Amino acid sequence: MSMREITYRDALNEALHEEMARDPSVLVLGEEVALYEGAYKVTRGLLARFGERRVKDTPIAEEVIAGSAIGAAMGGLRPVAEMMTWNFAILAFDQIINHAAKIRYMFGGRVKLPLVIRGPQGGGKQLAAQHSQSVETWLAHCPGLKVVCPSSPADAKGLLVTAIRDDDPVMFLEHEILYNAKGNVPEGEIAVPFGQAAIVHQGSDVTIITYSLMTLKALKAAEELERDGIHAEVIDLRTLVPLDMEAVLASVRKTNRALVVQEGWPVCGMASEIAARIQEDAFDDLDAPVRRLTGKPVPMPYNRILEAQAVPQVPDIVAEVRRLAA
Amino acid sequence: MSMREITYRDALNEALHEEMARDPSVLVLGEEVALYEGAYKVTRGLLARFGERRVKDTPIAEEVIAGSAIGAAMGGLRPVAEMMTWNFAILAFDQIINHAAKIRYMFGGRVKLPLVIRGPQGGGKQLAAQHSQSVETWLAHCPGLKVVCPSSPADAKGLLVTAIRDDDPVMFLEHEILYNAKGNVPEGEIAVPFGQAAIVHQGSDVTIITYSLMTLKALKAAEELERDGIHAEVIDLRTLVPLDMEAVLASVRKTNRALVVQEGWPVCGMASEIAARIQEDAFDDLDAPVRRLTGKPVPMPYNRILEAQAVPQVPDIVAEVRRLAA
Amino acid sequence: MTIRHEERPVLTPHNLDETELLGLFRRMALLREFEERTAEQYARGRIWGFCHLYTGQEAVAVGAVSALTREDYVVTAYRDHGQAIAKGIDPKRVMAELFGKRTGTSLGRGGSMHLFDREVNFMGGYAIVGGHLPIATGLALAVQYREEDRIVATFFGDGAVAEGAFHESLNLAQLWQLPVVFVLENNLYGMGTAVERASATRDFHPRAEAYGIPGEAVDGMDVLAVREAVTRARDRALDGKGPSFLEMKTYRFRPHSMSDPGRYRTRGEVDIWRQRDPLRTFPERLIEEEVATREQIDVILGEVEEEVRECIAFAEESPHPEPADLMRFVWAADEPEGEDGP
Amino acid sequence: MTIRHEERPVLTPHNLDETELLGLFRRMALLREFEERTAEQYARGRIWGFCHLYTGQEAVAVGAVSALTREDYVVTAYRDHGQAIAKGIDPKRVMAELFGKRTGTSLGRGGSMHLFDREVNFMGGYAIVGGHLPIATGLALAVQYREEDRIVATFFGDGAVAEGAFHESLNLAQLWQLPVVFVLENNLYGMGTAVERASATRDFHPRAEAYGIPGEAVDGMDVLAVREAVTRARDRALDGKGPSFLEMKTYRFRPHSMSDPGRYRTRGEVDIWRQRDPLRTFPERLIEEEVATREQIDVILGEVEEEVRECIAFAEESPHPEPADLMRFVWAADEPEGEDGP
Ligand SMILES: Cc1ncc(C[n+]2csc(CCOP(=O)(O)OP(=O)(O)O)c2C)c(N)n1
Ligand SMILES: Cc1ncc(C[n+]2csc(CCOP(=O)(O)OP(=O)(O)O)c2C)c(N)n1
Ligand SMILES: [Mg+2]
Ligand SMILES: [Mg+2]
Repeated sequence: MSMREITYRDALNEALHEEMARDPSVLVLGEEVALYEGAYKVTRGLLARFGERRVKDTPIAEEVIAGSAIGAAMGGLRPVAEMMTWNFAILAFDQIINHAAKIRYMFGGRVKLPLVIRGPQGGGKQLAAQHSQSVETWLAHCPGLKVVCPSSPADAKGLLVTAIRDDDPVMFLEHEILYNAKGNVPEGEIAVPFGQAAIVHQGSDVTIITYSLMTLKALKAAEELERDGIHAEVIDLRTLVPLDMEAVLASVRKTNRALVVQEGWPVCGMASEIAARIQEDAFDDLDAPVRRLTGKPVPMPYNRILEAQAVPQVPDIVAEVRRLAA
Repeated sequence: MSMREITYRDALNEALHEEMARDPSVLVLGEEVALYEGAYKVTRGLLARFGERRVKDTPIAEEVIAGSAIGAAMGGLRPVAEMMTWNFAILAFDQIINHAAKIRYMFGGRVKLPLVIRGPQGGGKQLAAQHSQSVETWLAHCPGLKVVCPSSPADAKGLLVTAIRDDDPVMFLEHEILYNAKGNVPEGEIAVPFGQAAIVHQGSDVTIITYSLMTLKALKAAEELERDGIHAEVIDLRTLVPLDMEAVLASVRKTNRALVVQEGWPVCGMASEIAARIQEDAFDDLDAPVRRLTGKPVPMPYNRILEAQAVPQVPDIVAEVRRLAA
Repeated sequence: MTIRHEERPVLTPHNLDETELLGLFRRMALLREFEERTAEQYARGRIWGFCHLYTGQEAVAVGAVSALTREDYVVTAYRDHGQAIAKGIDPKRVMAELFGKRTGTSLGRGGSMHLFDREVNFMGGYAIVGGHLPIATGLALAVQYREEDRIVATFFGDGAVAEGAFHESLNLAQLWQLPVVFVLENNLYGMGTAVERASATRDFHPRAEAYGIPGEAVDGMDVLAVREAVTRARDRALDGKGPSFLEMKTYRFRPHSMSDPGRYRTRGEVDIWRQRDPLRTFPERLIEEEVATREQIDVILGEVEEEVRECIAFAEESPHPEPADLMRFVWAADEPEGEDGP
Repeated sequence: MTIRHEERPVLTPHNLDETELLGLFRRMALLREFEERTAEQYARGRIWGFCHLYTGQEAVAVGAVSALTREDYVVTAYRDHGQAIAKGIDPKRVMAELFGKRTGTSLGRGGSMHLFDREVNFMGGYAIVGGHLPIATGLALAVQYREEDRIVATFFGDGAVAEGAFHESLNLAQLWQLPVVFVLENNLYGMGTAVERASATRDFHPRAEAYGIPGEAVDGMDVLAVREAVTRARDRALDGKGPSFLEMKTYRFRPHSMSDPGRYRTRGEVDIWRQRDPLRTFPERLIEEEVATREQIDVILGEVEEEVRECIAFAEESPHPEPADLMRFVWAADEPEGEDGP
């Protein structure tokens, strides 16, 4: 397949266009997704192409946005609901956690919920405490939800295609800072499978396990470390549920040292989960404890100096790896 | 102080009575807390003693129950809001996570939020998927919330007293199964400090770290293990935020083996957090990987056989410890 | 009491023949008998968890569902035995679900609060107050989108009206003109709390009108009045005129759930409502208007007793789910198969 | 357009003297100037994040707050510069907050959307649409409980009315008869979505009436009409008669936020509303009715320009928060002290 360089935003947009064209049961709903084409323009061109029936602006009412996606999925559609940002999805947690995640199980497997809830999360734009959270812990904790965190345009497209075709509720977490990031994306149909991590940088000294925006930071760190002769392997998890622990363990068995990097808060974060699992399953392969580098346990401050300090930066990753490799 | 044996429920009830009598700014609100005296009778006698002004029945509207507790706290009161069960608090997560946890920080420390949200959680009564969850991961993940999980009547009382006097939002997680559990509680005023774990069973072979209902199960397991000559130390964390890692690490440095037991789901659970931290801070003291024994990643089934299987039972703990000590 | 004992319309204008009228009675009698026996089984420890009986409200479920087709969707709360059986789920499978058995509607995973049957378009009982209303709205969106010839009827209590989800749902349903009928079962209590202690106003249909949705109060103890109102609302929805809101004034004779001692209301209040018990008033009318004889009524009562006995036997004899199947159905990849298959 | 250009009442019946009337104008002019300069500073990269300007809606904040005392609480959304300054926060500290500085109202932690000042009982700007309404309700509960002689006024947009939290708050406020005035700023858009595309009905005050709360539409471009309506509602609340709901018909002249290109409405629509710009109509009236001269007006305009220049200078010169203080204020144990002290 031939490649082009496009943005993460456009890659997502392509996935929506192609899946809507392919499958008439796919519809898009959310705040500002139609006329405004999305607060972050991820739904550009959809209204013009598919009309009001399939591209629906909603009131500012997250519970009924998520809930109506659940109902629509039970009624035979494949809704893709946009949350303007995942911070607002917290208003819909009853629908997501108490309903989407449980309906199939509590009804004895008699119904499927093929729905996607997608939108941006994360910090870095000085949006302060109520607009800068990372929600993956809350979602990954709850069985019944798949959780996807693409870091590149190609994955953004390929994972969104897979998400739309998946028969389970998929929570699709984009990163606000990544929308303008460019990368090679194959022309035409691509579907990236869930549960397969990507080794985005090969190395033999330390394994850095991460996802979403932090993958880019880890890559920069790995390049910097190469110059010092430290070879870090960088693993982009891509999906958190299902989680590709095999890839993680295989790498750690090779490098014997692991660092997990995550933007969100530390307590009960994915970094803790992965650290716990690595030490459980590869204890004898470890030359040092698994280290976690995470956001600080603080509501996101507005001020840019404080904000930058609140989440892991490239030099922090470099420093952690140096300490670990020492 | 003299002791009496009372139930966990009555211990909580005493704390409410005493604190309301002591401090006129304490009020209680929630569904069925007044006339009905609480769905689980924790608020018994409050309406009769303190009247409608201080003991308030609310509509079934969790967002405004939590939100009005926040506002009341900002306005100078010390509200204690009851969630009939923590499952329903998920409807109020916007108020709890986006507001209660962040308001002080985002307003530069200019306001305090002395409020308590309390209620039961957990499984074991065949209440099925939407009524059996453990919510501590979601709360502990979010900085700005204190998280308390008493396992005994004495702690239920002493920690609730501390919670009501605390100036931060305290999430107070009782366990439905424990309400009828009896234990010795000192007469009169007791306040159990936050952030101090209790060693509830001494041992030298393995450390079992746990909290809430699982403490009782771990104790039973420890007794059974004693008969085999395996001496397990059982640590009841009591509060998850703040977390007493010192007590945990001191014990693990002695026993060199650790098992974390938790009722809730595994991914990003407290067990993962504690395992990650133990291996980080006591790696060289560990003779084996830290093990986690948690609820299964499944929405809670109604059927009693399945339900019993879904959460850790005494024999599971015994078996894990045996494996770990071997 | 906000409800007057209304003038009874004669039976004939309802265009129902004798068989149909007796059918309505039979279904109400079945629900009543089912719940009475369920209470016994609960007391015997065969049923666990929260269990909310429908006793007293039979005219609502039976009247409403009699106005629907099999294709129409029903979505309801945890007090769901009534709507589930009225909608046509085999009561054996309902009882088996209460027993937590593998032959239950939800293969024993759901219990009393989570009945489900795709075959008859009973799309579930839900245990989060108000939580199913956004889902019902979404089902109606699917119906509209797919241009299907059916509607959604969703049932909920007076307590649920206080939840934000109720309002978000009403606004969206009206904005998008979705084919959904909101059936409020105002039984005057949400658990132990009387309507006037939980709600700023005692009548709820004006809430719907504030969204431009036609709202109406209906005598929920009169199965024919319920049937008529739902028929009208359904026609509206099928005509593309959007949602309707029906406030059924009704009453539950039993406490909130099997774990509620029910001390918050007086014996006198219950007695007054007992006068209007549809299981008493409806057969009286049938006899009075010579649609049926006392003997026919008694035969039906005997039949439903036998039917419920069979339900219990079936539930008792059914196997528990396989312990090895604990994790099955979390994901779509796990299909119910073989014995469990739909 | 749902609003007719109403007959103007003459100024005198408002019992305001010349100084007071000019004071109202001065405050509106200050808000206008503040926002214009804020837009410039944003464009220069001195202000970041989401920044929602109040331009066009000045009559609401100024009129409403002029009816309140310093003791009365104000709680509002993210479009909060207007109410914050009207309530009496030093505009210097507001600008410093927008710059993220240590001298800001929230010590640089909050930014544009999270202004706060306990001293003047401005209890915060909140960025979750509708999320502050339960909190305002709780503040009113505290006022009632402590028998304080004040009320809560809470501001929110037409978009917020769709959120469940709005309804839960109205119901509780009326049920408990809390001293709170709900001030809806209906500026016809929630972000890019016109009211009629997000709401089943175009007027919102009937929603309040469905709860038994008196609801009223008010010309939100007329500072005196706003002041009067809020005065009445405040008196009601102080009399123990519970909440009121005021729907201010208003308009924002600028896009939703600094990051919105604002393509969803026509130039023509904006122009029509510009005719009713309070910064134009109110001074015209003052001059017409000989309360003030053109010169007096111009002097005021010059003064506020100078005042805002000083705000910017103050914000620029102020220090950033100490990096070492990142974690401060998460917990109550961390008090703001010294330079940061309130
Ligand atoms: C969100 C939520 N809050 C509280 C509860 C606990 N609860 C279960 S039923 C009930 C009363 C509901 O009353 P109503 O809606 O009138 O229905 P009814 O029981 O009368 O049929 C309550 C408070 C719940 N299940 N979900
Ligand atoms: C819960 C939530 N959903 C969505 C948003 C994104 N958002 C911010 S402002 C806004 C529009 C709100 O409109 P309105 O209430 O009319 O207030 P206005 O901006 O017109 O003052 C939206 C959708 C948010 N901040 N919070
Ligand atoms: Mg009820
Ligand atoms: Mg608006």
